[in-house]
Amino acid sequence: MMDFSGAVALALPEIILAVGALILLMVGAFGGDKSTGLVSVGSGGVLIAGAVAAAYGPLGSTFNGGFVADNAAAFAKVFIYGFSAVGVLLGDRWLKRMAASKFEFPVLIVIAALGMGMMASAGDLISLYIGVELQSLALYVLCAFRRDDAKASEAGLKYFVLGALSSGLLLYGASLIYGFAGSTKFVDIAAAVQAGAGQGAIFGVVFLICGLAFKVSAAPFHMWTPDVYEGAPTPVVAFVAAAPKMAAMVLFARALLQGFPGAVGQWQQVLVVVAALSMGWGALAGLRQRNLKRLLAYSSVTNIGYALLGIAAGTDQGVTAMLVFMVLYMIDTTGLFACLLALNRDGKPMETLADFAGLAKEKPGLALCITGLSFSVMGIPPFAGFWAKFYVFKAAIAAGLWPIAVFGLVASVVAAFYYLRIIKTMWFDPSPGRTDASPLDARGVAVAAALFSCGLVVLALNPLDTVAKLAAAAFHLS
Amino acid sequence: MNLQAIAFYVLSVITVVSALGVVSARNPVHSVLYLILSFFTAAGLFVLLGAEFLAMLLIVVYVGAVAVLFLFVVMMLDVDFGSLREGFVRYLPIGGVVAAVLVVEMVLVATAVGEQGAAKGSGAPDILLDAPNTEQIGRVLYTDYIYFFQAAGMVLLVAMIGAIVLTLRHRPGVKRQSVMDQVARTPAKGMRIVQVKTGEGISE
Amino acid sequence: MIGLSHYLTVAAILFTIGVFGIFVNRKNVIIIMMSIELILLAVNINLVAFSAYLHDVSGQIFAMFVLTVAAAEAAVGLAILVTFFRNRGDIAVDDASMMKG
Amino acid sequence: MTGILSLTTFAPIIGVLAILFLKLASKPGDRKKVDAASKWIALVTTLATLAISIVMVAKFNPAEPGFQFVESAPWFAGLTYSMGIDGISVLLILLTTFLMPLCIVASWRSIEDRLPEYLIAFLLLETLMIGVFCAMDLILFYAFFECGLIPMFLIIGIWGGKNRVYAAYKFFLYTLLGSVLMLAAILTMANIAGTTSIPALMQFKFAPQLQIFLWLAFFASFAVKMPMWPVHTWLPDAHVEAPTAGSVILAGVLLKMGGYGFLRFSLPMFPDASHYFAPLVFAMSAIAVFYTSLVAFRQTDIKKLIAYSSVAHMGFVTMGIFSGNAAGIQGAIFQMVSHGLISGALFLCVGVIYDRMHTREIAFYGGLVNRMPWYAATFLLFTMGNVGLPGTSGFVGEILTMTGVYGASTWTAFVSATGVILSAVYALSLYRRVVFGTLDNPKLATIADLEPREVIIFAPLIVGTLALGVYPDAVFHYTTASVDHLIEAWRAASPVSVGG
Amino acid sequence: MTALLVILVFGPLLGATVAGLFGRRIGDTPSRVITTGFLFLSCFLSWYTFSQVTWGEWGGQHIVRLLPFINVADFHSDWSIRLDALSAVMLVVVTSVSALVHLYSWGYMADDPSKPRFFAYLSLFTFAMLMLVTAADFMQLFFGWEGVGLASYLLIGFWFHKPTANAASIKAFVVNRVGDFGFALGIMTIYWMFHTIRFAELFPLIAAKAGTNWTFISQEWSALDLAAILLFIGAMGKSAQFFLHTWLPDAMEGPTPVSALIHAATMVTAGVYMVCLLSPLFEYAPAARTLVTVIGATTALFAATVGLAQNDIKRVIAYSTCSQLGYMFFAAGVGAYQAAMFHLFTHAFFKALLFLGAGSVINGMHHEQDMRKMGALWKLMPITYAVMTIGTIAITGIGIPGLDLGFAGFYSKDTIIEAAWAASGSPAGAFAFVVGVFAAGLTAFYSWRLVFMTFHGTGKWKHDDHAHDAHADHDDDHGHGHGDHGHAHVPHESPWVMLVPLLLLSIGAIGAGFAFHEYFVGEGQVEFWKGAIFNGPHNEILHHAHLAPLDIKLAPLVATAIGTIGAIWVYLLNEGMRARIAANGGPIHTFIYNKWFFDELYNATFVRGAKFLGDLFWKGGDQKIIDGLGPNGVAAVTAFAGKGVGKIQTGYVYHYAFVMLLGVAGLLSYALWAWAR
Repeated sequence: MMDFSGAVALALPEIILAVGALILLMVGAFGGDKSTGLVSVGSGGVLIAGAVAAAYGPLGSTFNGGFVADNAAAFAKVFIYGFSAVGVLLGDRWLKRMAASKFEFPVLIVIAALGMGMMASAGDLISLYIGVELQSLALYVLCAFRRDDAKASEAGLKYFVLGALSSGLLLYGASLIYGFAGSTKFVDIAAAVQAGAGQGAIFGVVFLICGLAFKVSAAPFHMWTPDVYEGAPTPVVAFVAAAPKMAAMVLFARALLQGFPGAVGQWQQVLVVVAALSMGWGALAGLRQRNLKRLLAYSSVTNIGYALLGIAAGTDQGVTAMLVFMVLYMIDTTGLFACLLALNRDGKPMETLADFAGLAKEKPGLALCITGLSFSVMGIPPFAGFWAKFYVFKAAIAAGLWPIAVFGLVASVVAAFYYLRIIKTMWFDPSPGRTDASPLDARGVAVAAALFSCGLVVLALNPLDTVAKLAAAAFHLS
Repeated sequence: MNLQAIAFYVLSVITVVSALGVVSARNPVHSVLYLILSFFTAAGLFVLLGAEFLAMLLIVVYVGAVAVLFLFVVMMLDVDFGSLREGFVRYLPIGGVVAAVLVVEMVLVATAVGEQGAAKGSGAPDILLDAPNTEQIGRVLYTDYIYFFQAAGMVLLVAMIGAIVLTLRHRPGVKRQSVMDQVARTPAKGMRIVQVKTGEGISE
Repeated sequence: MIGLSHYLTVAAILFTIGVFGIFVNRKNVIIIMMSIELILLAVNINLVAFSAYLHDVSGQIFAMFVLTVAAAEAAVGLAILVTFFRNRGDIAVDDASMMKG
Repeated sequence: MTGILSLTTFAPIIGVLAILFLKLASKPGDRKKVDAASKWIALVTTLATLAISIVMVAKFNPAEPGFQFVESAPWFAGLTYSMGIDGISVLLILLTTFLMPLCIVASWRSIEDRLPEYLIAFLLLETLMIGVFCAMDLILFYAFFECGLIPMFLIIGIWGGKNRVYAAYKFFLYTLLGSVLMLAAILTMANIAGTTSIPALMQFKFAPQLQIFLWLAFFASFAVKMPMWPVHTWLPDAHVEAPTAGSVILAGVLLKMGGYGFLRFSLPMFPDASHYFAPLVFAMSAIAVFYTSLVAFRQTDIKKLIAYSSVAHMGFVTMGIFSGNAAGIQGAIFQMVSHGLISGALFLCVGVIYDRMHTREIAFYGGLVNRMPWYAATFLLFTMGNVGLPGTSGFVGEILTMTGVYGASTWTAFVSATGVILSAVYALSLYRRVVFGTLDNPKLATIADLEPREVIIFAPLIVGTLALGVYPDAVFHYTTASVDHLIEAWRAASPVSVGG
Repeated sequence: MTALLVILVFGPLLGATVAGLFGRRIGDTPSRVITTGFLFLSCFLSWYTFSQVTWGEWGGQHIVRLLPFINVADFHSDWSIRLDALSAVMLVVVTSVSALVHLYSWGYMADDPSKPRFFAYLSLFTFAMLMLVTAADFMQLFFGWEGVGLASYLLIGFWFHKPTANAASIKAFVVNRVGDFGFALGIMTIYWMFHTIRFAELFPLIAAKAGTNWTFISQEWSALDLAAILLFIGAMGKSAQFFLHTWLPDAMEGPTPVSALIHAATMVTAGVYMVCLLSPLFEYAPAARTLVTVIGATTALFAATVGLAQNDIKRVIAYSTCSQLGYMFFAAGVGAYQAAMFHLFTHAFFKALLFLGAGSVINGMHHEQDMRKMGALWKLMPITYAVMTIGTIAITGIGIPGLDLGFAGFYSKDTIIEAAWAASGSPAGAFAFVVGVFAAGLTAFYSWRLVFMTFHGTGKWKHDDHAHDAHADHDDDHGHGHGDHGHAHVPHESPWVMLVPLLLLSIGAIGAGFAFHEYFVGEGQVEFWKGAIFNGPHNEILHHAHLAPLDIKLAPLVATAIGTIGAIWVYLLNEGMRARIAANGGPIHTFIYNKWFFDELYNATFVRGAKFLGDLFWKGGDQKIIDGLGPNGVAAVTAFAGKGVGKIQTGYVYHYAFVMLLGVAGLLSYALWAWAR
């Protein structure tokens, strides 16, 4: 039997989140919506406590191998919880402004974060599945959270239906893997694959990749992304676009690299196709978008393609690259959504490109943030996005994937066009009317993200590199 | 062909046919009923495999809860079912082709896994290996799998919260009895004694 | 003799029917959800069959969790469907295309 | 003197911060005051940068072929923040810092909209341009190189002409496409050599087969930047739409980055491939000279004409570089510096009349000499420089690059020598149509000659053009050691067959 | 000596700078005084230098290095002053004519508002020419070469209001640039052949390369011939030789003093000078020399024929110049460089005289240049008439062969023709000899024709409203209206400031040949040239020329006499005949009147060709092909693809599911396929 206290120590972040969520739920249930503020603050606190616990917690594996607390998990969790806290902040303020405060919102984020933490720590197909589902269900609800909004409920419905389908694919793959390897634990699966009993289990991997590709919104499983990004409330999207992607990518890496380290050659081929499709599709489809949220959705598709290259490399360097990429990408995308959140005209959110015309004159600060973040996502040095790409493409090329790297770089040029169009609209076009005052929270997040992406990143890369390397080392790759 | 095989074929044919019924029935209520049938026969398959606890669970959870929930929603949402069936036939061919490709591949894969996987060579399911199925599950569920168990609890919690958040409505303007308030009411809160000066009245 | 492959084949067919049900169905979201349940059922058959042939109970445990989660999923899904219905007065899939492109 | 490179590079940032602070601290009503103060801040900053760079040049030891003033600090992921200059880069830095104050003064009146932002963009651009020439780490170089697109994109897009959006997009995406391929090559090199340090990579021998790919990838970037035929079409559009100072910087410095890249990377790092591809470069360069000169001849827009002539002149640079001999390479460097002065000055000349009349149509003008004799004289001088008249710096670069390429390919020299004729054709016909003749257009009746501010802009350029034309050794003094070093390495690599 | 030479060469530059930059501030007269003063100083120093080099202590060759110019690897050049007999002769020619032209311009340009500019240009030109003749290496030579081109461009286009002047100036520059195209390639060839471009280092190396081959534009060439031919193309451009001559007549759009200085006496002779300077090269380049001979002779003939039919007084002289330059070239071509230089020397005097005389006529005629509107001017402009006649006698080369007594042209031209006779062993030499004699007759004809039409016959200016159109042109330009003159329509003699230079030049035209022929081409030539001109070991052409029999020596004189008599017959005795010839035309007249249709030919081919190609490259190449297939095409394709991809995003959830499942099926199939491999 396992050592109970040891297990608790290892799973402390999850326990903090789970218990915290329950307590906050109670507070909310008894305090009603009036207590939303308190619940939000509590949620933030819980998340930050979870992040701290993850950062400083012991390393090991427990719950019969179902839970792995290694550096990669810790790395992922720190950022997942951190960005979830940002999500709580943005969402809470936003709901308050909408006069629709609901205490369930922060609680759902905490639970979603719990699911993501489970994903990051999954050492077993079952914990993988439950983690994914815990996260997904919370996100479905969050997307449809504004239940009076037709778009939001449509987004929630689409997200749900396709998400359920992807769960089905994932599960089917998991079942095949289980059937082949005779175990649901990654360690055992790896051993079975290492034993070299043919390629059968890897069919399951294809399904698994499909299922996970949905979660990270990689093409062609990204179809939900633009609609959900457009329909769901902006703060929710800000959250959905960042932390869950990180969790899913780490899970992706863990499932493939810990579960199938001996079959890199096989799944790499599939993953490369998915990555290429994502990069190309995201870049092309973004071209004609006029809605910024949709545009960012396609942008995320492209970027996930890049991140997948890091995993596809199948090397230590690749995982490091993927982790750094995801962190930097999360910052960029959160910043961009915070900018969107900060911008309203006549009480309506500014979402279409035309809304942004002449923004540089009216809100130079925010326009500057959007500009900087756009250039960052575009991958122009010295901004964060460039370093992100630098990492993944370097890793991909080192792994011999240079054709796909070149393809990705060319795709990034195509994608650059639509970011440029945002910038162009803001700076070159005349303004149609006055914008509303921008809320402090969103502006703060936007400015912070922009400052980081466009300046501080140069300093931050040093520690980030070190930490990401440590994290990647957890996968024990060459 | 032994009895087990007959049972298998009968059950699986019914499962598949009723599954087809689910997706092709004109009336969603029928679909739900087909679904229930499908679950029942699948439960039979579980029994054949010696997983009687799961078979029971399938019936209890799915038939008893999920399917009924579906039925409930189908009935609750006042949908014009007639129009909902349009277009089904139009998309049948292309859907059929893709489905055919998929099924061929999956069967191939499944067969391959069945023949090459970890289970290869092991005989028929050894029913009642050393303990009843239920007991086997019970032994590990709260020990080895406690983590998943708890996590599943969280999943259900999310479902609960989600359902409430999304569907529970406090209609404004509807007066509700608040027992707590009534009980908590005290004379001190209930009334106020004011000194009224003559000729001035109460102006509030 | 009924072997593992037989069960897997049934599961594969069920899975495909579920998949087929999703994209061939143009009108009704509920049917789509039911198709998903079919997919999960197929997975469960797979898991249980493997579990049985592997003489390993974890497959059944997995299936059990799948059942649990599927139930939760159904609850959430139907809740979303209800809000959707309230907003739109219909659940035809064709209507759910405010956002596209 | 360690640190002077970072100081030169980042000095303009101080100005950026000052203007930003000023803008943030000011009230909305103070726009005029802020604008005026910003201008002075920008001017002082650029002049200070110029002063620093002059100190740097003064301390530079021309006899030393390697990198000087080297700074190095470890960064992350094996990268270093590493700077250093040699004889090839030192003059380009000086050119940059020299042109920048002129650009600020040139924009003194012509820019009214969002002036502080404009100045910030220019100061940032200065930092990035200097950084490109200073960087001794491949990634650092790339960062500066690529980031330079941003301010230029904004300058063209915000303060540009009618069709500015198209031009800005074209400029940005075209150059970006070239650059990403270079990035792929850089990453490959980093992986194979295990370092991104430029001096280390110069010593590293890449396999010839690999060199081919790497060379092509770098070429994609630099050829677009130069720009070489047939990837030159972004340049006329960008020039036409950019504000005057933007054109000056674009022609004066940004185009030079391509040539600098060839000298810094293609030649020393991939000598075998450079040998292998030299005929390709020669062909493209020679076509550029002939083709774009003829195209320039037919232009109706002054700026477009000058832009096309820039392409032709850059053709001389590329052919000189790949000639692989001292005359060619020295000539190419000289041509870069000289073209920086002359084409910059020509764009300023266009700016003078554009500021007054707001059109660049050649047909609109005519007979300007009647009212603007000093302007006519100035314009004539730079036209002659553009034509490559001996005594102006334009001549030295042209004759040396042609001489150099003669040693490698007489055909190229032959075809490019037609540029001698054609440049006279288009430049003089432009000058004639704009300056000579009678002043027929009534709108021109009151056009004023150069004002003192404009004289201040042109004076240093005139002095520079003539001084370098008469005493070009001033440039060779700095470049010789480094170029000789480069040529040794080039000679060491024989034109091995890389096919098969 | 250094200081003296520096003042000599750079004095005019100083003058030009002062007049050019500060002319408006300091006023017209100071500008004129400064520039003219510097020129006379230079002139004085030149004669002094010449005397020192020829008879004095200096002797031999001096190279004064002033400043390094271009120094890259073994490509060395300096700013320097090379002084030898050749350059000393040129210094004298250039500064003398230039000084006189400066002085002359005081009068000729008296009414022009842009005097400082004019004088600045003139001095600038002189400076460039001096740089050219004192160059010690090809780079400085090229500097001077293009510098004079620039000055020529500026001066031809001096009256920038006139579209014709602007066109002519561009034409001059561009055609010269065509020559420079070859010249530059020639310099490069020299550099790569010998790894030096300094004359002093180059010349000793040449002999060793004789007979070797050189690959140029994928062809094998005789090395030295190739270099010489390329360099000669430059000379053709500068000296307006056949094929590249078209700019010279048009250059007459410039003020007449400019024509005298640049387009007669100095700049156009730079090509001849260059060939003579490079005699060490040409001596080893027989094919090149043949080309020089043929081109020279052809030009001599061609220009003379065209000169027969022109009516513009300056154009006649321009074609005459062209023709005389042809003489110089074929002289050089047959190896008589000394003769070429001698003719260059004498020609400078009498051609400048003719031009300035023509300028005087034009000035007197209120800027009328059409000879058909002149006539009978001899009485009104006696001094001009006298000097023009002297110039005409000089150019026609009248003299007494037996006594060796005659005007300047007699000595130089006859030497050339004799040299051609001496070389007539080769077809080119024979051709040159025949052309030389024949063209001498033509020269006499058109030269006298000019004098007769201008000064004799009836005065057409009396009756018609002469030159009104021309006046209308000029009035606004430089204020030289007839209103300024009291005697409105009556031609008048020019002021003394113009006549003095004419008289000085006529001294040269009369005596230069007599005084110097011994030194240039006679017995004293070896001592005189001091090796500045190289004659190959087998080149004894001058010696043979001196041995020419009397009938050969008489031949040009006879031709001249025939030409003269013809001119008298047509223009003095039968005045109406000219008009009849012109009216009846006939193909020959039309052909020569239209200058052999060269302008039309070039216009149709090169000018239109360039425009066509320019448009083709721009609109077809750049816009359609490069932009169309490149950025715009890619953008369109990308946008199209984006649209296509966007169409998949229908918004229908079953489509999304379908795509996902296609993805699954596709990936599965791909995986099966990929792994099966």
